[in-house]
Amino acid sequence: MRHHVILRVVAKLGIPFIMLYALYVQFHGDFGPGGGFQAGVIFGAAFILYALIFGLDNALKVAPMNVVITFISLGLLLFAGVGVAALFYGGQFLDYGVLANDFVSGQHLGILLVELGVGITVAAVMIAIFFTFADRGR
Amino acid sequence: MDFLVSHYNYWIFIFLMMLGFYVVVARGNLVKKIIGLNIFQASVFLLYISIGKIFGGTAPILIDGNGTDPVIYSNPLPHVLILTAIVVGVATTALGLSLVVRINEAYGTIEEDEISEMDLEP
Amino acid sequence: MAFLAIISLAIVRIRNLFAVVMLSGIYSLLMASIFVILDAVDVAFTEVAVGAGISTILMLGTLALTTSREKVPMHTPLLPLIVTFITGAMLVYGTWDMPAFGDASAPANLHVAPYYLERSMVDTGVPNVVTAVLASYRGYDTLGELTVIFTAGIGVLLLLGRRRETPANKPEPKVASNGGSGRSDPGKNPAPNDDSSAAKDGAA
Amino acid sequence: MIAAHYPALQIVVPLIAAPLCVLLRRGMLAWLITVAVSWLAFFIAIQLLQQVMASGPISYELGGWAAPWGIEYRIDSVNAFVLLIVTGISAVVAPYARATVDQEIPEERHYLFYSAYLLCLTGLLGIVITGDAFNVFVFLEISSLSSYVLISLGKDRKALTAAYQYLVMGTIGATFFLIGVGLVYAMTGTLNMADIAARLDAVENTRTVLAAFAFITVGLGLKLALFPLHLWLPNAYAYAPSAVTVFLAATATKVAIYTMLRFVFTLFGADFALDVTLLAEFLMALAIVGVFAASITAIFQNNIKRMLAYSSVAQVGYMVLGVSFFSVTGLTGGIVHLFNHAMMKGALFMALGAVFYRLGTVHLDRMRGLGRQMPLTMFAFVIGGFSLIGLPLTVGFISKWYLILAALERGWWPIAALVLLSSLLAVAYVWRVIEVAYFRDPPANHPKVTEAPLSLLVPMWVLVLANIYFGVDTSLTIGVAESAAKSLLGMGG
Repeated sequence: MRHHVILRVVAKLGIPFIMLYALYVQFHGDFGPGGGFQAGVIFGAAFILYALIFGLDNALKVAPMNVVITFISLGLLLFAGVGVAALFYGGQFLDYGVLANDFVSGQHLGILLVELGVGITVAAVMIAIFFTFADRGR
Repeated sequence: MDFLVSHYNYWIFIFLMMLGFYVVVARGNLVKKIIGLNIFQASVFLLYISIGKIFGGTAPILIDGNGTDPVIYSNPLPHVLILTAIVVGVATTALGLSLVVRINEAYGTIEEDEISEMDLEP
Repeated sequence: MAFLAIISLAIVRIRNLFAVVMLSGIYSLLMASIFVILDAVDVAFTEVAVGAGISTILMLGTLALTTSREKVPMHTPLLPLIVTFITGAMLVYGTWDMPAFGDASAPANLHVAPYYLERSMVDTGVPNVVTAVLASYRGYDTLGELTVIFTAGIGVLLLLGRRRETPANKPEPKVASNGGSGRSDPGKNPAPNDDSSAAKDGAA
Repeated sequence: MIAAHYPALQIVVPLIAAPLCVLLRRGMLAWLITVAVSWLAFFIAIQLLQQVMASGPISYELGGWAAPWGIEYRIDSVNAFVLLIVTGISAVVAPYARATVDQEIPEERHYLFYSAYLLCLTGLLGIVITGDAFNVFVFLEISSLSSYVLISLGKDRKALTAAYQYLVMGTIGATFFLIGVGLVYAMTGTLNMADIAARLDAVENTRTVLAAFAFITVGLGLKLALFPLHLWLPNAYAYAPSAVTVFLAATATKVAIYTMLRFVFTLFGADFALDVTLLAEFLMALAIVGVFAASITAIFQNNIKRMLAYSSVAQVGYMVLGVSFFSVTGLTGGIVHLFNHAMMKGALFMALGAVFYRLGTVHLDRMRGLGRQMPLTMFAFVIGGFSLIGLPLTVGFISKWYLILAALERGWWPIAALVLLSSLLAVAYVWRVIEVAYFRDPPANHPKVTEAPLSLLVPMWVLVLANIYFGVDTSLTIGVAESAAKSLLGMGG
C-alpha cells in the first residue's frame, strides 16, 4: 500500500486523533463509558493502522519490539505496585483508600493509576500480538 | 403467555450458544472452531447482561452523583464481570490462533482430520 | 436478535473462512448494539473494540498465514448434534425457574448490586459505577484480567515470536523464521539431537 | 504485621515476579527468581497452614471491602493443604527445571518460559485461595492459558495439537463453569462463596440451581479430566516439556478437584448434592469405569510418559471415588490422595524427565537396560511405581487403605475389591517398565548413557523420600486431610 497517497495522508491525519481519543477514553472513564481496557485497545489500534499503511518495518522503528515488551510488564507492575503500595501504607492489598490523605481521593487516585496500568499493558499486548502475527507472515 | 414473553430472550441466547457450541464440537477446521468458541462465549455474555437488565432502567452512570436520584439504573455487576470475561475471551482467541498458525507450519494443514491422520503414521 | 440468529447460522454453513470472519465481525457489532439496548454501554464499547476490531484483525492475520477454505468434513456430525442438544435442553430446563427478564426485584438485582449504586459516589467519587466496581470493589478481578492479557501476550511471543533481542539476527529474516520455530523440521525422531547431547554429557 | 498479609503475598509474589522476569530478559536471572519465589511461596503456605490449624479459617478482604461487595480470600484447612501441595511441588520443580529447560527450549525464550511458569503457579494458587466464585474463573483462565502455552513448547509437533485440543476443551469447560456461576448469581444475587452457600438454601429446589450445578460439575469435570472428559490429558502430558509435565501432573488436576470439592460441598452443600441430584452414584460409577479404562489403556502404551498420563486419569478416578463416598473416611482418602498422588507422580515424571534428558525419548524400547546405566533414576522410578501400585511403606498404600476402609464402612465390599483389582492393573504397567529397564540388555547400537546430573537427581529424590516418609509417618497428612474432610462435610474442624 506504499503508493496510496490518499490512504497515507488520511492515516497521517487520523492517527493522532485516534491516539487523542484513546487518551480521552482512558482518563474520562470515571465519568462516561470507557476505561483502561478500551483505551488500550484503541491506542493499540492506532499503531496497528500505522503498521498496516506504512509497513511493519516503519512501525517497528516507532515502537521497537523490545520497548513494547517492556511496556507489557510495566503496566502489570504498575497495577500490582499500587496494590503493594497500599500494603505499605497499612491497608489491605489493593486498598486505595490509604493512598492519600482522605479516603475518597485515595480511591480516586488508585482507580486512575490502576486504569493507567491496564491501558499500558493492553495497548502493548495488542501491538505485540499484531506485530508478531504480521512478522510471521513475511 | 406471560412466561413466554419474559423468558423468550433467554432462549434466543441459548440457541446462539448451542450454535456456537455445535461449531466447536462438530467442525474440523481449527479456525472455525475458534470462531465457534467466540460465538459460544459471546452468547454467554448476553445471558449475563440480560440478568442485570431492569425495565425502565438506564446505564449505570450516576447522573447527579449521590445515588439518591429517582432514576432506575441497571445492575452494574454483570457488566463488570462480562468486561473481564470479554478480555479473557480475546486472550484465549489470540493464543488459539497463534497455535493454529504454528500447527499450520508444522503440518501444512488446519483440518483436524488430516492432522490426526498424519499423527497416526509414524 | 433475528439478525444475530441468521448470521450465526450463516457462519455455520459458509465454508469460505474470509466471509465467516467478516460475518463474525458483524455479529460482534450487532451484539454490541444489543448490549447498548440492555444498558451495558461499557460492555458494548469493549465488545466493539475487541470482537469487531482486534479479533477480526487477528483472524484475518491467521487466515493470511494459513488458508481460507474450509474442507467438507468426512464424518457425519451426529454425536456433536446430540451433545449440543442435551446441553441446550439442560439450559432451557434451567431457565424455567429463572426470574423474568427485566424484573427489578430479581435476586440478582437486589442483594449486592444496589449497594454499589448507592455507595460508589460516596466511597470512590466516581460516577461511572461500572468503573468503580471494576477498579475498586472488584479490583482484584481486574488485576487477574490484566494478568490474563499479560499471559496471552507472553504466550503469543513464546509461540510466534522471533529472536529480536539480538540485533545481529536482523539481516537474515528467512533463516530466523525457521530457526525461531525450532520445529519446522517435521522429523519426529529426535535421535540426532540426543546423540549429540549424550556425547557432550559423556565428555563432560 | 507482615503475617497478616500472607494470604495476599501468596498470590502477589509470583504475580509480580512474572513481569519482572520479562523485564529482566535474562534466562538465568528468571530461573533464580522462579526458584526464590517458589520457595518463598512454599514458606508462606506452611505459615498459612499453621495459622489455620492453630486458629481456624482466615479471611482476607482485598481492597478493604467487606465480603459480599469486595472479593475475599478464605482459607480453611482444605485449601491451606492444597496450597501446600502446589507450592511444595513448585519448590522442587523449579530447581529441577533448569537443566531440562536448557535442553528443550531455545535459550532466548527462557525468560518467557519462566514467566509463563510463574503465571501458571499464580493462577493455580489464585483458584485455591479465593472465596469468590467469579474470581475462580479469572484465575482458572490464567492457569489454563499459561499451561496451554507451556504444553505447546514440547519438542514434538504433536505438542501443538495437544495444546490446541486442551485449549478448546479447557475453554468449553471454563465457559460451562461461567454459565453455572451466572445462573447461581441470577438466583442468589451474590458471588461470594460463603454468601452463596447461605442464600442458596432458599432456592435450592429450583431447576435453575440444578442446571447451574450440572454446568459447574461438567465444566470442572473437563478441567480435572474426569473419565469421559479426559481426552485432552494424555497427549498434553505426553508431549509437554519435562518440567511442565511434572508440574502440571502434580498440581493442575489436584486444583481442579479441590475446586469441585469446594463447589459441591461448601456452596451447594453435601445434602443438596446427595438428595437432589444423583451425584454420588454418578461420580462413583464414572470413577470406577475411569480407573479401569484408563489403567487398561495405560498397559498398552509404549510411550512411558503417555502411560503415566493415562495412569493419572486413573488416579483422578481414585480421588473422585473417595469424594463420592460422601463420608469422612472417604473424603479423607480422596484428599490425602491429592497429596500422595502429587508426590508419586511428581517423582515418576521427574525420573522420566531425567531419562528424556539423557535419551531424548521415553519410548519403552529405548529404555532397555537402563536400570544399570542410570541406576539412581530408575530406582527412583521403581519406588514411585511401587507407590503408584500402593505397596505398604509408600504413600500410595495410605490412600488406598483409606479408600478401602471407606468402602467397607458403607458395607460396599465389591467396591473395595474393585480398588484392589485395579491395583493389579497398576502392577502390570509398572512391571513392564521395570522388566525392560532391569532385565533386558541395553541396545548395542546406541551410545552409552550415563546417570542424570545432580540438579535433576536431588529434586527427584526429595520427592521419592517424601513418598516413603509420608508413607510411614502419616500424622501430618492424615491429620490435615481429616480436618479438611470434616470441615467440608460441615462437622467443624
